[in-house]
Amino acid sequence: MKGIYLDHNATTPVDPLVLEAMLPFLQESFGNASSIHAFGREAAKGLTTARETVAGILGCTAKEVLFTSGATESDNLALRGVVSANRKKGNHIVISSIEHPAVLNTAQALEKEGVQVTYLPVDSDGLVDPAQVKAAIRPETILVSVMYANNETGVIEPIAAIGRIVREAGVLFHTDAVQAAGKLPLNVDELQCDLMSLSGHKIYGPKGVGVLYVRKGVKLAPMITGGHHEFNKRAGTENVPSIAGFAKALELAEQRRKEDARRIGEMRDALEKRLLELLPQIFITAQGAPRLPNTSHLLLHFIEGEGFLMRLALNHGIAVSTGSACTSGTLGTSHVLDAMGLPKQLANSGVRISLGRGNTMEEMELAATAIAQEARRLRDMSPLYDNYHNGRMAEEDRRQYDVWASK
Amino acid sequence: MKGIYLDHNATTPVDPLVLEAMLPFLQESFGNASSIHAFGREAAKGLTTARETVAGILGCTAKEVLFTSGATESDNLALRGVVSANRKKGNHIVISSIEHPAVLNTAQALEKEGVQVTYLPVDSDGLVDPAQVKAAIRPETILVSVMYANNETGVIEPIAAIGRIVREAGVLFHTDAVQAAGKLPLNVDELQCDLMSLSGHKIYGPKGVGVLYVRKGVKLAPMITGGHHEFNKRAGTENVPSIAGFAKALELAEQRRKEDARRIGEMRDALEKRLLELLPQIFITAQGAPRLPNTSHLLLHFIEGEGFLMRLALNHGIAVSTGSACTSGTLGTSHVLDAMGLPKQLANSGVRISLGRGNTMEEMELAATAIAQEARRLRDMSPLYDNYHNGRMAEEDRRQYDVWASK
Amino acid sequence: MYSDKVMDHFTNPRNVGVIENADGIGEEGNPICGDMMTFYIKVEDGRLTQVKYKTFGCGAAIAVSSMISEMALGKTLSEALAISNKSVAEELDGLPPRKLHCSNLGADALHLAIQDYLSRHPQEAASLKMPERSREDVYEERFGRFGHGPAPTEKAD
Amino acid sequence: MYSDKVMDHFTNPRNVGVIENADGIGEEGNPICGDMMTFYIKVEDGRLTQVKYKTFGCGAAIAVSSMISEMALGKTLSEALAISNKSVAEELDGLPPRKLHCSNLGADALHLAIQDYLSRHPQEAASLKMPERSREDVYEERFGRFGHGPAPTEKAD
Ligand SMILES: Cc1ncc(COP(=O)(O)O)c(C=O)c1O
Ligand SMILES: Cc1ncc(COP(=O)(O)O)c(C=O)c1O
Ligand code: FES
Ligand code: FES
Repeated sequence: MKGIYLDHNATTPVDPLVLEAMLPFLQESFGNASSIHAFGREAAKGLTTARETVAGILGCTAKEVLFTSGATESDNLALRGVVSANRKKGNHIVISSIEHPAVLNTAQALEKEGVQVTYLPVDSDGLVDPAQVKAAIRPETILVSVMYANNETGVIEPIAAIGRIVREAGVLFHTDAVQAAGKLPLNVDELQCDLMSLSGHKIYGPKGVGVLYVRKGVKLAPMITGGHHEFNKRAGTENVPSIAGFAKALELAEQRRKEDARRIGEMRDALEKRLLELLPQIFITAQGAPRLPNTSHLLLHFIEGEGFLMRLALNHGIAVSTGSACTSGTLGTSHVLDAMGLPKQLANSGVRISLGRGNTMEEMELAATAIAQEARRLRDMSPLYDNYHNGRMAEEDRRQYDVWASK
Repeated sequence: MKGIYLDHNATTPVDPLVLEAMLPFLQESFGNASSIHAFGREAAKGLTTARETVAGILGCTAKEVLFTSGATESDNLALRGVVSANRKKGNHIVISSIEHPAVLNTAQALEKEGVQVTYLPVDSDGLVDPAQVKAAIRPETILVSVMYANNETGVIEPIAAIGRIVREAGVLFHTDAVQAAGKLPLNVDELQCDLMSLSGHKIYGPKGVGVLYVRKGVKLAPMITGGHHEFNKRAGTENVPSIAGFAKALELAEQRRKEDARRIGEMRDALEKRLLELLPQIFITAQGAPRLPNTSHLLLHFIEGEGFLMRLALNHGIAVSTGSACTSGTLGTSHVLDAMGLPKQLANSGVRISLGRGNTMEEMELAATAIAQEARRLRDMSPLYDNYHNGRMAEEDRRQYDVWASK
Repeated sequence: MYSDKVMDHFTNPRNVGVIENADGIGEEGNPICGDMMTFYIKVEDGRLTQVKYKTFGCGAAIAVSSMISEMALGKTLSEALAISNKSVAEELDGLPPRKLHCSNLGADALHLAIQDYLSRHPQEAASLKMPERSREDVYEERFGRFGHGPAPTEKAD
Repeated sequence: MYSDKVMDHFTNPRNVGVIENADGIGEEGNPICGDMMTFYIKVEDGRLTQVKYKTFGCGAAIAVSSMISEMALGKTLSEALAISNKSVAEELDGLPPRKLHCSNLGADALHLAIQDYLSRHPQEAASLKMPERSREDVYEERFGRFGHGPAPTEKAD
């Protein structure tokens, strides 16, 4: 694919070194890791090595690393597995209201089955307040789940602080670290978490593979039963090629983390600066909070996100994404922006730009120019833009545009 | 890996054409199939094409094909998904007693949650009797699950006959067709099944990808929730490279099915014939039933399976497998051989030889000689062999060896 | 996912703009997706001699408003009122199921503009033959409004 | 999964065989895994001058019987009775958790062979100093019998 790819929070290309780590297990060393013979032993060795690599990076033991089919499964297993194994202890879980659908929709499904769920609010930057976590915990609470970094806005939650509080309360703590991996430290002791989800395809690894870290002693019921794989917590023939690829990707992510963060952060900042110069009446979301260095979430006032990103893709070959109504199956505005208190029409103007290793400073200038150009064209045809300027917009709506505007 | 690989029912090497079909999606076309931009569209196209290919082979529509992380998940989703979506209709399921652990252990887990399960017996060849299926169905039965072909013995169940009965009773019918794929026809209408599980890595495709066919109208609750993937029945970013690989593998499997069956069946028959010449007192399991052309399950009397297969691997580089006590986590004998009525010590002598596309007739001769040689050595050190011949064995035990002996 | 015709109207929307002294203005917003359209019309001798619009909405919404402006231009009021979401979608060679509501938005905004005109021209309104609508059309406009069936696209992470 | 020493004894088991006029024979089977061992001994002056065996069992079982035959040879009866599953496993540089019961099988079969001998030599039996066993040994022999912990291998499909 030609073009400028600025959608790394959706997925990343596979690093050639990762592919190289996978190929042996897709070719000669194809055995089933459970087989006793040499073909199996060789695959098992790959599996063990991968598990140890991941454990080394998370600062845990190999037995605490479960491989899954991706972070959606990891998130499901964390919630469903803990809930079903700890029914005796209680029936209440706490999640933030900006979790990924893999956590949010799972919590809602559990709610239908009778589990009580508290949805923690966030402030206008999208931050969870540790004090509110504390207040939400009850005697029957068995799990708190707050994501490390949000996929839409890039906002970084105070996980270690939340972890401390949750642990003091004797409750299990899960964090979805999918977007944090490769950008933030992942040591599970420092983060004070008991469970952590990771995904391969967000860190230049393969799709269809993830990890659930499960601290020793945590009671977790399997969701997928069958053979005795993954310490009896996740049945299914081990996907050794992808697991080896995952481990390599995480290893590279960790090695390059600081340098990547610096370089990519510079590009992101340059892009934002340029956009603020080129376009009046835009807003950089969550700018008051710590953010992932690669993510820029913007409100392009008066412009609807889907139409914008389609034009950007068609006319400029630039790939960005939106949390707007029209790209989701539900048509509702992004639950993340909703939770931050954004009015619907502003939320509809959300555009997410997420950078990655392959981007260059030149691409930032090209992207900024293209974004400004398409934004101007769409404003030209926007009734909201007209109404804002000709006074036909309700005062309250008008005021919202001024409140949510970068200075 | 050098050596002779005769363990294709455990896993198969990835066909180079399959890898070739995967690589574009691991390289340039890495996008997220849910993304609107061109990177996403390209991945989505790969996904759609793969789904249509699979649908074409199963004789169903694309919307009836769900991609999963493997057949273990497919089997779990079939059982758990149908049970949880049809609680109003009933609470009883019927499975055969020779199902793969992915079905068997899942049924047992459901039993603990209050679901009623009937385990159908099999005859001494491992066959399920359709009349017994009929007898097992009650008004509150919601699902019958019988595998198409058994992974240990290769025995082929009368799926179409069972399907007809189950359908007449207005009950859903699931079949685990993992071992049948590439060896037997998979048309879901001819098989009269409502759900069918398939796995990539048994048909020269990648590990970590499978299919669950779900007939239109079947109520199925998702097991993994999150985004709106796979028609809202299986959340998680689509593993497009592996899905493309799966489709290619199934396509090749179907194209080569008849020729493979003929060629591999000839090798299998030659191997069995040679073994019967070389070794007295062995038994070919399920010889009275239709069997997969690639599978030979033998009882090597007086010899314990694990020790045997380790010696075969170490001394001859030949990979086979065993359903014996010592290779499973539970130490019990194979539930499949148990169900066929095999006495424990005979079941402990079970060895499975499963051939594949890459094998040659020369390898059969080498394998037969090696098997006979190691079998003789182990009989020389077997107390059972001594006891059988010196009269120290109980009459009843002795008689069993004579009953289960190929003529 | 979109037809070539949708893509064409989306990338090159016709008749975008505002009519300064419009004879009728119709504005419609979708309460669920938050999208919005404003149609402006000029009427002469019972015919639409000018149709312009502004759209805040997805790709489909933009294509729909452009398509409608072409379909309505030169039509009698009665003919223009007969333009339904279904006929727009058909003219665009189809829309994905979950995007059908976008065509509603357009048809509704156009109809509102005509009604705005008629409200200030009661005589014309009285003599106007309202178009007959099939049950199917009405059903679709009411119940197909927000689309249905599985969504072909989704937030990609 | 197996140590080099296990693999060595497994591939080249020492002292396999039967003693025709054995002074003691001990046969032990594992009711769960169905495996079986028979030990044959010759005793002279209270010492084991010959130790042979036959084994129907897994790789570990074969290695264990071979190891035990080496350990027992030349030992006094009392010393041989002190050979525990634990000492065999240690001598083999460890066994996987779920294979610990295989060492039991071997130690038990050897002890049964000695007891067989003693049952026909009551005087010797009376004067024999039975080895003291640590609580740990006894516990392991009883409760660790069938192994525990997650299984490192599994049927591979
Ligand atoms: C924060 C977050 N959690 C979970 C997931 C789901 O991971 P996967 O795509 O591996 O199922 C994603 C991305 O899709 C994500 O961004
Ligand atoms: C009959 C049968 N069903 C299910 C499975 C499980 O499939 P997977 O390895 O894809 O989880 C296997 C093999 O492992 C099998 O042989
Ligand atoms: S107008 Fe709302 S999604 Fe198209
Ligand atoms: S002796 Fe039974 S498993 Fe080893």
